[in-house]
Amino acid sequence: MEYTVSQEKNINIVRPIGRLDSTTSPDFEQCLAEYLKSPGRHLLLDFDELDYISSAGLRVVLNAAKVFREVEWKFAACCMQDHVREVFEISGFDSFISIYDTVAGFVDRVDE
Amino acid sequence: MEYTVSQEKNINIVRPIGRLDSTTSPDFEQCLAEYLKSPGRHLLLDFDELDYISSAGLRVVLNAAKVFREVEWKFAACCMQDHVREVFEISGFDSFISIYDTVAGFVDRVDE
Amino acid sequence: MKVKLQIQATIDQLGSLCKTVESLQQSIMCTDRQMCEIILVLEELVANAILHGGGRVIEVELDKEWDELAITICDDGRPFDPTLASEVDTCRPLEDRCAGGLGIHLVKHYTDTLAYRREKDVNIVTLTKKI
Amino acid sequence: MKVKLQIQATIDQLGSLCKTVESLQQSIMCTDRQMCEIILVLEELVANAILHGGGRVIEVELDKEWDELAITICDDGRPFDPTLASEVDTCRPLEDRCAGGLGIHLVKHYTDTLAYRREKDVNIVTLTKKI
Ligand SMILES: Nc1ncnc2c1ncn2[C@@H]1O[C@H](COP(=O)(O)OP(=O)(O)O)[C@@H](O)[C@H]1O
Ligand SMILES: Nc1ncnc2c1ncn2[C@@H]1O[C@H](COP(=O)(O)OP(=O)(O)O)[C@@H](O)[C@H]1O
Repeated sequence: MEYTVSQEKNINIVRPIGRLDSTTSPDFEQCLAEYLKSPGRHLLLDFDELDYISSAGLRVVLNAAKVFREVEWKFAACCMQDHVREVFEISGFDSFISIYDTVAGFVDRVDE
Repeated sequence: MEYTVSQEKNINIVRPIGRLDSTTSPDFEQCLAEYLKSPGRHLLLDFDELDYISSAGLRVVLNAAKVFREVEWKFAACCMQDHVREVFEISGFDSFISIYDTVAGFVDRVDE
Repeated sequence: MKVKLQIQATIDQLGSLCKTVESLQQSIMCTDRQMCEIILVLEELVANAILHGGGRVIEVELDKEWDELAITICDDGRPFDPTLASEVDTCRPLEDRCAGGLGIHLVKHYTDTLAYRREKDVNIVTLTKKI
Repeated sequence: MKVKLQIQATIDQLGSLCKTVESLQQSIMCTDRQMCEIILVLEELVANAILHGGGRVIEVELDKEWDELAITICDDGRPFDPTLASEVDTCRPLEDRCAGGLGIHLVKHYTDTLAYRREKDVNIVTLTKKI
Protein backbone atom coordinates (compact mmCIF):
# COMPACT_ATOMS: atom_id res chain seq x y z
CA MET A 1 0.00 0.00 0.00
CA GLU A 2 1.54 3.26 -1.11
CA TYR A 3 0.74 6.54 0.55
CA THR A 4 2.29 9.96 1.00
CA VAL A 5 2.38 12.12 4.11
CA SER A 6 2.74 15.87 4.43
CA GLN A 7 2.26 18.49 7.14
CA GLU A 8 0.44 21.75 6.82
CA LYS A 9 0.42 23.92 9.99
CA ASN A 10 -0.79 21.61 12.75
CA ILE A 11 -2.30 19.03 10.39
CA ASN A 12 -0.92 15.68 9.29
CA ILE A 13 -2.20 14.91 5.81
CA VAL A 14 -2.10 11.26 4.76
CA ARG A 15 -2.84 10.37 1.13
CA PRO A 16 -3.39 6.68 0.43
CA ILE A 17 -2.81 5.84 -3.23
CA GLY A 18 -4.75 3.24 -5.20
CA ARG A 19 -7.00 0.80 -3.39
CA LEU A 20 -8.08 0.24 0.20
CA ASP A 21 -9.30 -3.33 0.01
CA SER A 22 -8.98 -6.54 2.04
CA THR A 23 -5.46 -7.02 0.77
CA THR A 24 -4.08 -3.52 1.26
CA SER A 25 -5.99 -2.20 4.28
CA PRO A 26 -4.06 -4.10 6.97
CA ASP A 27 -0.91 -2.47 5.57
CA PHE A 28 -2.48 0.96 5.63
CA GLU A 29 -3.70 0.45 9.19
CA GLN A 30 -0.08 -0.11 10.24
CA CYS A 31 1.04 3.05 8.47
CA LEU A 32 -1.68 5.04 10.16
CA ALA A 33 -0.87 3.67 13.63
CA GLU A 34 1.89 6.26 14.04
CA TYR A 35 -0.64 9.09 13.81
CA LEU A 36 -3.09 7.41 16.18
CA LYS A 37 -0.83 6.46 19.10
CA SER A 38 -1.00 9.81 20.87
CA PRO A 39 -2.16 12.42 18.40
CA GLY A 40 -0.37 15.78 18.60
CA ARG A 41 -1.94 17.18 15.45
CA HIS A 42 -5.12 17.09 13.42
CA LEU A 43 -5.34 14.23 10.90
CA LEU A 44 -6.69 14.65 7.39
CA LEU A 45 -7.10 11.68 5.06
CA ASP A 46 -6.74 13.04 1.55
CA PHE A 47 -8.46 10.53 -0.76
CA ASP A 48 -7.62 12.35 -3.97
CA GLU A 49 -5.66 9.39 -5.29
CA LEU A 50 -7.82 6.68 -3.78
CA ASP A 51 -9.63 4.82 -6.55
CA TYR A 52 -11.48 2.23 -4.51
CA ILE A 53 -12.50 1.45 -0.95
CA SER A 54 -14.22 -1.63 0.47
CA SER A 55 -15.43 -2.44 3.99
CA ALA A 56 -11.88 -3.40 4.92
CA GLY A 57 -10.84 0.18 4.21
CA LEU A 58 -13.85 1.61 6.04
CA ARG A 59 -12.82 -0.39 9.10
CA VAL A 60 -9.45 1.41 9.21
CA VAL A 61 -11.11 4.79 8.82
CA LEU A 62 -13.65 3.99 11.54
CA ASN A 63 -10.92 3.02 13.98
CA ALA A 64 -9.07 6.26 13.28
CA ALA A 65 -12.23 8.29 13.81
CA LYS A 66 -12.79 6.55 17.14
CA VAL A 67 -9.32 7.47 18.37
CA PHE A 68 -9.86 11.13 17.49
CA ARG A 69 -13.20 11.22 19.31
CA GLU A 70 -11.20 10.95 22.53
CA VAL A 71 -8.72 13.77 21.86
CA GLU A 72 -8.74 17.51 21.27
CA TRP A 73 -7.58 17.19 17.64
CA LYS A 74 -9.82 16.89 14.63
CA PHE A 75 -10.11 14.04 12.14
CA ALA A 76 -11.53 14.44 8.64
CA ALA A 77 -11.37 13.21 5.07
CA CYS A 78 -11.29 15.11 1.79
CA CYS A 79 -11.15 14.93 -2.01
CA MET A 80 -13.19 11.76 -2.40
CA GLN A 81 -13.91 10.36 -5.80
CA ASP A 82 -17.62 9.76 -6.40
CA HIS A 83 -17.53 6.03 -5.84
CA VAL A 84 -15.57 6.34 -2.60
CA ARG A 85 -17.91 9.02 -1.32
CA GLU A 86 -20.91 6.86 -2.13
CA VAL A 87 -19.48 3.96 -0.14
CA PHE A 88 -19.00 6.32 2.84
CA GLU A 89 -22.58 7.51 2.55
CA ILE A 90 -24.10 4.05 2.20
CA SER A 91 -22.25 3.09 5.37
CA GLY A 92 -23.47 6.19 7.23
CA PHE A 93 -19.89 7.32 7.84
CA ASP A 94 -20.67 10.80 6.55
CA SER A 95 -22.74 11.36 9.69
CA PHE A 96 -19.69 11.28 11.96
CA ILE A 97 -16.76 12.00 9.67
CA SER A 98 -16.50 15.47 8.13
CA ILE A 99 -15.84 15.24 4.43
CA TYR A 100 -14.26 18.25 2.71
CA ASP A 101 -14.05 18.84 -1.01
CA THR A 102 -10.50 20.17 -0.78
CA VAL A 103 -7.53 20.12 1.58
CA ALA A 104 -7.91 23.90 1.91
CA GLY A 105 -11.46 23.42 3.11
CA PHE A 106 -10.23 21.58 6.19
CA VAL A 107 -7.21 23.87 6.71
CA ASP A 108 -9.50 26.93 6.77
CA ARG A 109 -11.87 25.19 9.15
CA VAL A 110 -9.25 24.37 11.80
CA ASP A 111 -7.81 27.88 11.45
CA GLU A 112 -11.03 29.52 12.49
CA MET B 1 -16.00 -9.94 -43.39
CA GLU B 2 -14.54 -6.76 -44.84
CA TYR B 3 -12.26 -6.72 -47.83
CA THR B 4 -11.18 -4.35 -50.56
CA VAL B 5 -10.64 -5.09 -54.24
CA SER B 6 -8.48 -3.30 -56.78
CA GLN B 7 -7.14 -3.93 -60.26
CA GLU B 8 -3.58 -3.47 -61.43
CA LYS B 9 -2.95 -4.29 -65.10
CA ASN B 10 -4.39 -7.78 -65.59
CA ILE B 11 -4.43 -8.61 -61.88
CA ASN B 12 -7.33 -8.63 -59.44
CA ILE B 13 -6.03 -7.81 -55.98
CA VAL B 14 -8.26 -8.84 -53.07
CA ARG B 15 -7.37 -7.66 -49.56
CA PRO B 16 -9.26 -9.34 -46.74
CA ILE B 17 -9.25 -7.22 -43.58
CA GLY B 18 -9.10 -8.58 -40.05
CA ARG B 19 -9.63 -12.28 -39.44
CA LEU B 20 -10.21 -15.31 -41.61
CA ASP B 21 -11.68 -17.70 -39.05
CA SER B 22 -14.59 -20.15 -38.83
CA THR B 23 -17.03 -17.28 -38.51
CA THR B 24 -15.78 -15.02 -41.28
CA SER B 25 -14.37 -17.43 -43.86
CA PRO B 26 -17.70 -18.60 -45.34
CA ASP B 27 -18.42 -14.93 -46.03
CA PHE B 28 -15.07 -14.41 -47.66
CA GLU B 29 -15.50 -17.53 -49.77
CA GLN B 30 -18.68 -15.99 -51.22
CA CYS B 31 -16.88 -12.73 -51.98
CA LEU B 32 -14.11 -14.60 -53.73
CA ALA B 33 -16.52 -16.73 -55.80
CA GLU B 34 -16.82 -13.91 -58.33
CA TYR B 35 -13.10 -14.14 -59.14
CA LEU B 36 -13.14 -17.92 -59.35
CA LYS B 37 -16.11 -18.56 -61.63
CA SER B 38 -14.24 -18.14 -64.92
CA PRO B 39 -11.04 -16.26 -64.23
CA GLY B 40 -10.09 -13.63 -66.81
CA ARG B 41 -7.22 -12.19 -64.80
CA HIS B 42 -4.55 -13.16 -62.32
CA LEU B 43 -5.63 -13.17 -58.68
CA LEU B 44 -3.48 -11.84 -55.86
CA LEU B 45 -4.57 -12.14 -52.22
CA ASP B 46 -2.98 -9.24 -50.41
CA PHE B 47 -2.83 -10.21 -46.73
CA ASP B 48 -1.35 -6.93 -45.53
CA GLU B 49 -4.35 -6.26 -43.30
CA LEU B 50 -5.06 -9.84 -42.34
CA ASP B 51 -4.30 -10.32 -38.64
CA TYR B 52 -5.26 -13.93 -38.23
CA ILE B 53 -6.02 -17.04 -40.24
CA SER B 54 -7.24 -20.46 -39.09
CA SER B 55 -7.87 -23.67 -41.00
CA ALA B 56 -11.23 -22.30 -42.11
CA GLY B 57 -9.38 -19.51 -43.91
CA LEU B 58 -6.82 -21.93 -45.35
CA ARG B 59 -9.67 -23.94 -46.82
CA VAL B 60 -10.85 -20.93 -48.84
CA VAL B 61 -7.33 -20.23 -50.06
CA LEU B 62 -6.83 -23.87 -51.04
CA ASN B 63 -10.02 -23.92 -53.06
CA ALA B 64 -8.96 -20.76 -54.88
CA ALA B 65 -5.53 -22.24 -55.62
CA LYS B 66 -7.20 -25.36 -57.05
CA VAL B 67 -9.33 -23.32 -59.43
CA PHE B 68 -6.28 -21.46 -60.75
CA ARG B 69 -4.37 -24.70 -61.33
CA GLU B 70 -6.81 -25.36 -64.18
CA VAL B 71 -6.47 -22.00 -65.95
CA GLU B 72 -3.82 -19.91 -67.69
CA TRP B 73 -3.88 -17.19 -65.02
CA LYS B 74 -1.71 -17.09 -61.91
CA PHE B 75 -2.76 -17.18 -58.27
CA ALA B 76 -0.56 -15.89 -55.44
CA ALA B 77 -0.55 -14.28 -52.01
CA CYS B 78 1.51 -11.44 -50.61
CA CYS B 79 2.31 -9.23 -47.61
CA MET B 80 1.70 -11.85 -44.93
CA GLN B 81 2.17 -11.01 -41.28
CA ASP B 82 4.52 -13.42 -39.52
CA HIS B 83 1.81 -15.41 -37.80
CA VAL B 84 -0.19 -15.85 -41.00
CA ARG B 85 2.91 -16.88 -42.92
CA GLU B 86 3.75 -19.42 -40.24
CA VAL B 87 0.29 -21.01 -40.48
CA PHE B 88 0.76 -21.28 -44.25
CA GLU B 89 4.13 -22.96 -43.79
CA ILE B 90 2.96 -25.40 -41.10
CA SER B 91 0.20 -26.44 -43.47
CA GLY B 92 2.60 -26.89 -46.39
CA PHE B 93 0.72 -24.31 -48.45
CA ASP B 94 3.94 -22.47 -49.29
CA SER B 95 4.92 -25.43 -51.49
CA PHE B 96 2.13 -24.77 -53.99
CA ILE B 97 1.19 -21.12 -53.42
CA SER B 98 3.70 -18.43 -54.32
CA ILE B 99 4.07 -15.94 -51.51
CA TYR B 100 5.42 -12.49 -52.37
CA ASP B 101 6.66 -9.90 -49.89
CA THR B 102 4.98 -7.06 -51.76
CA VAL B 103 2.26 -6.47 -54.33
CA ALA B 104 4.96 -5.12 -56.68
CA GLY B 105 6.83 -8.42 -56.40
CA PHE B 106 3.92 -10.24 -58.01
CA VAL B 107 3.21 -7.48 -60.55
CA ASP B 108 6.83 -7.62 -61.77
CA ARG B 109 6.70 -11.39 -61.97
CA VAL B 110 3.61 -11.55 -64.19
CA ASP B 111 5.07 -8.75 -66.37
CA GLU B 112 8.12 -10.77 -67.31
CA MET C 1 -21.45 -16.93 -22.14
CA LYS C 2 -20.79 -18.04 -18.60
CA VAL C 3 -17.42 -17.33 -17.03
CA LYS C 4 -16.29 -19.27 -13.99
CA LEU C 5 -13.19 -18.36 -11.98
CA GLN C 6 -11.75 -20.71 -9.41
CA ILE C 7 -9.21 -19.70 -6.76
CA GLN C 8 -7.63 -21.25 -3.70
CA ALA C 9 -9.14 -19.71 -0.56
CA THR C 10 -6.14 -17.56 0.36
CA ILE C 11 -6.14 -13.79 0.59
CA ASP C 12 -3.29 -13.37 -1.91
CA GLN C 13 -5.57 -14.82 -4.63
CA LEU C 14 -8.17 -12.09 -4.22
CA GLY C 15 -6.14 -9.55 -6.20
CA SER C 16 -5.81 -11.71 -9.30
CA LEU C 17 -9.48 -12.66 -9.09
CA CYS C 18 -10.46 -8.97 -9.12
CA LYS C 19 -8.00 -8.13 -11.92
CA THR C 20 -9.37 -10.97 -14.04
CA VAL C 21 -12.96 -9.86 -13.50
CA GLU C 22 -11.96 -6.30 -14.44
CA SER C 23 -10.45 -7.59 -17.67
CA LEU C 24 -13.85 -9.09 -18.52
CA GLN C 25 -15.53 -5.68 -18.65
CA GLN C 26 -16.07 -5.88 -22.41
CA SER C 27 -17.80 -9.26 -22.14
CA ILE C 28 -19.95 -8.05 -19.27
CA MET C 29 -20.67 -4.83 -21.12
CA CYS C 30 -20.86 -2.53 -18.13
CA THR C 31 -19.67 0.96 -17.25
CA ASP C 32 -16.52 1.63 -15.21
CA ARG C 33 -18.71 2.55 -12.27
CA GLN C 34 -20.69 -0.69 -12.48
CA MET C 35 -17.46 -2.68 -12.73
CA CYS C 36 -16.28 -0.97 -9.57
CA GLU C 37 -19.49 -2.02 -7.83
CA ILE C 38 -19.21 -5.60 -9.09
CA ILE C 39 -15.64 -5.79 -7.80
CA LEU C 40 -16.76 -4.43 -4.42
CA VAL C 41 -19.49 -7.06 -4.11
CA LEU C 42 -17.12 -9.86 -5.09
CA GLU C 43 -14.38 -8.64 -2.80
CA GLU C 44 -16.68 -8.44 0.23
CA LEU C 45 -18.09 -11.94 -0.22
CA VAL C 46 -14.92 -13.67 -1.35
CA ALA C 47 -12.84 -12.03 1.40
CA ASN C 48 -15.44 -13.19 3.94
CA ALA C 49 -15.26 -16.74 2.64
CA ILE C 50 -11.47 -16.64 2.81
CA LEU C 51 -11.19 -14.97 6.21
CA HIS C 52 -14.19 -16.43 8.06
CA GLY C 53 -15.19 -19.49 6.04
CA GLY C 54 -12.13 -21.68 6.35
CA GLY C 55 -12.76 -23.54 3.08
CA ARG C 56 -10.24 -24.57 0.46
CA VAL C 57 -11.61 -23.47 -2.86
CA ILE C 58 -13.81 -20.61 -4.03
CA GLU C 59 -15.62 -20.42 -7.35
CA VAL C 60 -17.12 -17.29 -8.83
CA GLU C 61 -19.42 -17.55 -11.81
CA LEU C 62 -20.54 -14.60 -13.88
CA ASP C 63 -23.40 -14.89 -16.34
CA LYS C 64 -24.62 -11.86 -18.25
CA GLU C 65 -28.02 -12.31 -19.89
CA TRP C 66 -29.54 -9.23 -21.47
CA ASP C 67 -29.40 -6.48 -18.86
CA GLU C 68 -28.82 -8.69 -15.84
CA LEU C 69 -25.57 -10.01 -14.42
CA ALA C 70 -25.96 -13.18 -12.33
CA ILE C 71 -23.12 -13.82 -9.89
CA THR C 72 -22.74 -17.15 -8.11
CA ILE C 73 -20.15 -17.62 -5.39
CA CYS C 74 -19.45 -21.13 -4.08
CA ASP C 75 -17.14 -22.05 -1.24
CA ASP C 76 -16.56 -25.24 0.72
CA GLY C 77 -16.17 -23.51 4.09
CA ARG C 78 -18.41 -23.64 7.14
CA PRO C 79 -22.12 -22.96 6.57
CA PHE C 80 -22.87 -19.24 6.45
CA ASP C 81 -26.01 -17.58 5.16
CA PRO C 82 -25.42 -13.88 4.40
CA THR C 83 -29.14 -13.26 3.95
CA LEU C 84 -29.56 -13.94 7.68
CA ALA C 85 -26.68 -11.72 8.82
CA SER C 86 -27.90 -9.03 11.20
CA GLU C 87 -28.44 -5.63 9.63
CA VAL C 88 -26.03 -2.87 10.59
CA ASP C 89 -27.76 0.28 11.74
CA THR C 90 -25.92 2.87 9.68
CA CYS C 91 -27.63 5.71 11.59
CA ARG C 92 -25.90 4.99 14.87
CA PRO C 93 -23.42 7.60 16.13
CA LEU C 94 -19.69 6.93 16.08
CA GLU C 95 -19.47 5.78 19.69
CA ASP C 96 -21.98 2.97 19.04
CA ARG C 97 -20.52 1.81 15.75
CA CYS C 98 -18.18 -1.11 15.65
CA ALA C 99 -15.99 -2.16 12.80
CA GLY C 100 -17.68 -5.01 10.99
CA GLY C 101 -20.92 -5.93 9.36
CA LEU C 102 -20.52 -3.35 6.61
CA GLY C 103 -19.42 -5.85 4.00
CA ILE C 104 -22.78 -7.54 3.62
CA HIS C 105 -24.53 -4.17 3.91
CA LEU C 106 -22.59 -2.90 0.90
CA VAL C 107 -23.24 -6.13 -1.00
CA LYS C 108 -26.98 -5.74 -0.50
CA HIS C 109 -26.88 -2.11 -1.56
CA TYR C 110 -25.07 -2.77 -4.81
CA THR C 111 -27.08 -5.79 -5.95
CA ASP C 112 -30.75 -6.37 -6.73
CA THR C 113 -31.22 -9.85 -5.30
CA LEU C 114 -29.28 -12.00 -2.86
CA ALA C 115 -30.03 -15.65 -2.13
CA TYR C 116 -28.32 -18.48 -0.31
CA ARG C 117 -28.45 -22.24 -0.31
CA ARG C 118 -26.21 -24.98 1.01
CA GLU C 119 -25.68 -28.02 -1.22
CA LYS C 120 -23.30 -30.94 -0.63
CA ASP C 121 -21.24 -29.06 1.95
CA VAL C 122 -20.91 -26.02 -0.28
CA ASN C 123 -22.21 -22.50 0.39
CA ILE C 124 -23.86 -21.14 -2.74
CA VAL C 125 -24.58 -17.44 -2.78
CA THR C 126 -26.40 -16.11 -5.83
CA LEU C 127 -26.76 -12.45 -6.65
CA THR C 128 -28.20 -10.50 -9.53
CA LYS C 129 -27.44 -6.99 -10.61
CA LYS C 130 -29.10 -4.99 -13.36
CA ILE C 131 -26.46 -3.67 -15.74
CA MET D 1 -6.48 -19.27 -10.89
CA LYS D 2 -8.62 -21.42 -13.16
CA VAL D 3 -10.91 -19.75 -15.66
CA LYS D 4 -13.79 -21.66 -17.16
CA LEU D 5 -15.87 -20.34 -20.06
CA GLN D 6 -19.14 -21.94 -21.05
CA ILE D 7 -20.92 -21.34 -24.35
CA GLN D 8 -23.84 -22.77 -26.24
CA ALA D 9 -22.60 -24.89 -29.13
CA THR D 10 -23.50 -22.42 -31.90
CA ILE D 11 -21.05 -20.80 -34.27
CA ASP D 12 -22.08 -17.25 -33.33
CA GLN D 13 -20.74 -17.87 -29.80
CA LEU D 14 -17.23 -18.58 -31.01
CA GLY D 15 -16.42 -14.89 -31.48
CA SER D 16 -17.28 -13.86 -27.94
CA LEU D 17 -15.42 -16.88 -26.58
CA CYS D 18 -12.26 -15.80 -28.43
CA LYS D 19 -12.68 -12.15 -27.40
CA THR D 20 -13.05 -13.14 -23.77
CA VAL D 21 -9.97 -15.34 -23.88
CA GLU D 22 -8.03 -12.48 -25.49
CA SER D 23 -9.08 -10.18 -22.66
CA LEU D 24 -7.51 -12.66 -20.22
CA GLN D 25 -4.02 -12.12 -21.66
CA GLN D 26 -2.77 -10.40 -18.50
CA SER D 27 -3.91 -13.29 -16.29
CA ILE D 28 -2.36 -15.82 -18.64
CA MET D 29 0.80 -13.71 -18.88
CA CYS D 30 1.66 -14.50 -22.47
CA THR D 31 2.93 -12.59 -25.49
CA ASP D 32 0.65 -11.36 -28.28
CA ARG D 33 2.01 -14.10 -30.52
CA GLN D 34 1.28 -16.80 -27.94
CA MET D 35 -2.23 -15.44 -27.46
CA CYS D 36 -2.73 -15.68 -31.20
CA GLU D 37 -1.65 -19.34 -31.08
CA ILE D 38 -3.93 -20.07 -28.10
CA ILE D 39 -6.87 -18.54 -29.93
CA LEU D 40 -6.08 -20.60 -33.02
CA VAL D 41 -6.01 -23.84 -31.01
CA LEU D 42 -9.28 -22.98 -29.26
CA GLU D 43 -10.97 -21.92 -32.45
CA GLU D 44 -10.03 -25.11 -34.28
CA LEU D 45 -11.26 -27.44 -31.55
CA VAL D 46 -14.34 -25.47 -30.51
CA ALA D 47 -15.40 -24.91 -34.12
CA ASN D 48 -15.05 -28.66 -34.72
CA ALA D 49 -17.20 -29.45 -31.69
CA ILE D 50 -19.81 -26.97 -32.90
CA LEU D 51 -19.80 -27.98 -36.57
CA HIS D 52 -19.18 -31.74 -36.35
CA GLY D 53 -19.97 -32.66 -32.73
CA GLY D 54 -23.63 -31.81 -32.51
CA GLY D 55 -23.59 -31.20 -28.76
CA ARG D 56 -25.36 -28.49 -26.81
CA VAL D 57 -22.78 -26.95 -24.53
CA ILE D 58 -19.03 -26.41 -24.72
CA GLU D 59 -16.79 -25.60 -21.79
CA VAL D 60 -13.26 -24.29 -22.07
CA GLU D 61 -11.04 -24.23 -19.01
CA LEU D 62 -7.74 -22.39 -18.83
CA ASP D 63 -5.30 -23.00 -16.01
CA LYS D 64 -1.92 -21.30 -15.98
CA GLU D 65 0.58 -22.82 -13.55
CA TRP D 66 4.13 -21.50 -13.72
CA ASP D 67 5.16 -21.64 -17.36
CA GLU D 68 2.48 -24.02 -18.56
CA LEU D 69 -1.03 -23.31 -19.74
CA ALA D 70 -3.43 -26.24 -19.42
CA ILE D 71 -6.47 -26.06 -21.67
CA THR D 72 -9.44 -28.38 -21.22
CA ILE D 73 -12.28 -28.45 -23.72
CA CYS D 74 -15.45 -30.40 -22.87
CA ASP D 75 -18.43 -30.94 -25.14
CA ASP D 76 -21.47 -33.18 -24.97
CA GLY D 77 -21.45 -34.05 -28.66
CA ARG D 78 -20.81 -37.40 -30.34
CA PRO D 79 -17.62 -39.21 -29.30
CA PHE D 80 -14.59 -37.89 -31.17
CA ASP D 81 -10.94 -38.49 -30.31
CA PRO D 82 -8.70 -35.91 -32.04
CA THR D 83 -5.56 -37.85 -31.06
CA LEU D 84 -6.71 -40.61 -33.43
CA ALA D 85 -7.53 -38.32 -36.36
CA SER D 86 -5.53 -39.25 -39.44
CA GLU D 87 -2.46 -37.11 -40.06
CA VAL D 88 -2.55 -34.76 -43.03
CA ASP D 89 0.45 -35.11 -45.28
CA THR D 90 1.46 -31.48 -45.69
CA CYS D 91 4.04 -32.42 -48.35
CA ARG D 92 1.49 -33.52 -50.93
CA PRO D 93 1.16 -31.40 -54.07
CA LEU D 94 -1.86 -29.19 -54.61
CA GLU D 95 -3.74 -31.67 -56.79
CA ASP D 96 -3.71 -34.28 -53.99
CA ARG D 97 -4.62 -31.93 -51.17
CA CYS D 98 -8.19 -31.69 -50.03
CA ALA D 99 -9.65 -29.06 -47.81
CA GLY D 100 -9.91 -30.45 -44.30
CA GLY D 101 -7.80 -32.09 -41.68
CA LEU D 102 -5.63 -29.03 -41.16
CA GLY D 103 -7.36 -27.93 -37.96
CA ILE D 104 -6.07 -30.76 -35.81
CA HIS D 105 -2.69 -30.52 -37.53
CA LEU D 106 -2.37 -26.89 -36.46
CA VAL D 107 -3.60 -27.71 -32.94
CA LYS D 108 -0.85 -30.31 -32.57
CA HIS D 109 1.78 -27.94 -33.89
CA TYR D 110 0.91 -25.15 -31.47
CA THR D 111 0.60 -27.25 -28.32
CA ASP D 112 2.98 -29.52 -26.42
CA THR D 113 0.59 -32.28 -25.37
CA LEU D 114 -2.83 -33.41 -26.51
CA ALA D 115 -4.94 -36.04 -24.75
CA TYR D 116 -8.51 -37.27 -24.97
CA ARG D 117 -10.93 -39.11 -22.76
CA ARG D 118 -14.67 -39.66 -22.77
CA GLU D 119 -16.46 -39.43 -19.44
CA LYS D 120 -20.22 -39.54 -18.84
CA ASP D 121 -21.09 -38.79 -22.47
CA VAL D 122 -18.70 -35.86 -22.58
CA ASN D 123 -15.62 -35.47 -24.80
CA ILE D 124 -12.75 -34.12 -22.73
CA VAL D 125 -9.76 -32.86 -24.68
CA THR D 126 -6.80 -31.68 -22.61
CA LEU D 127 -3.88 -29.75 -24.01
CA THR D 128 -0.83 -28.12 -22.53
CA LYS D 129 1.29 -25.36 -23.95
CA LYS D 130 4.50 -23.93 -22.53
CA ILE D 131 4.17 -20.18 -22.21
N1 LIG E 1 -18.28 -16.84 4.71
C1 LIG E 1 -18.45 -16.63 6.05
N2 LIG E 1 -18.29 -17.65 6.92
C2 LIG E 1 -18.45 -17.45 8.23
N3 LIG E 1 -18.78 -16.26 8.78
C3 LIG E 1 -18.94 -15.20 7.99
C4 LIG E 1 -18.79 -15.33 6.58
N4 LIG E 1 -19.03 -14.11 6.03
C5 LIG E 1 -19.31 -13.29 7.02
N5 LIG E 1 -19.27 -13.90 8.22
C6 LIG E 1 -19.56 -13.31 9.53
O1 LIG E 1 -20.44 -12.21 9.34
C7 LIG E 1 -19.87 -11.00 9.85
C8 LIG E 1 -20.27 -9.82 9.02
O2 LIG E 1 -19.62 -9.85 7.76
P1 LIG E 1 -19.42 -8.51 6.94
O3 LIG E 1 -20.72 -7.82 6.82
O4 LIG E 1 -18.75 -8.83 5.67
O5 LIG E 1 -18.46 -7.60 7.81
P2 LIG E 1 -16.97 -7.87 8.28
O6 LIG E 1 -16.41 -8.99 7.47
O7 LIG E 1 -16.31 -6.57 8.00
O8 LIG E 1 -17.09 -8.18 9.72
C9 LIG E 1 -18.38 -11.27 9.89
O9 LIG E 1 -17.74 -10.53 10.87
C10 LIG E 1 -18.30 -12.77 10.19
O10 LIG E 1 -18.43 -13.01 11.56
N1 LIG F 1 -15.71 -32.71 -32.44
C1 LIG F 1 -15.80 -33.50 -33.53
N2 LIG F 1 -16.81 -34.37 -33.66
C2 LIG F 1 -16.91 -35.15 -34.74
N3 LIG F 1 -16.04 -35.13 -35.78
C3 LIG F 1 -15.00 -34.29 -35.71
C4 LIG F 1 -14.82 -33.42 -34.59
N4 LIG F 1 -13.71 -32.70 -34.81
C5 LIG F 1 -13.21 -33.09 -35.99
N5 LIG F 1 -13.98 -34.03 -36.54
C6 LIG F 1 -13.73 -34.72 -37.85
O1 LIG F 1 -12.33 -34.66 -38.10
C7 LIG F 1 -12.08 -34.02 -39.35
C8 LIG F 1 -10.76 -33.25 -39.29
O2 LIG F 1 -10.89 -32.10 -38.48
P1 LIG F 1 -9.94 -30.86 -38.67
O3 LIG F 1 -8.52 -31.34 -38.65
O4 LIG F 1 -10.27 -29.82 -37.68
O5 LIG F 1 -10.22 -30.31 -40.13
P2 LIG F 1 -11.58 -29.72 -40.73
O6 LIG F 1 -12.49 -29.41 -39.60
O7 LIG F 1 -11.08 -28.52 -41.46
O8 LIG F 1 -12.07 -30.78 -41.65
C9 LIG F 1 -13.29 -33.18 -39.62
O9 LIG F 1 -13.50 -32.97 -40.98
C10 LIG F 1 -14.41 -34.02 -39.00
O10 LIG F 1 -14.87 -35.01 -39.90
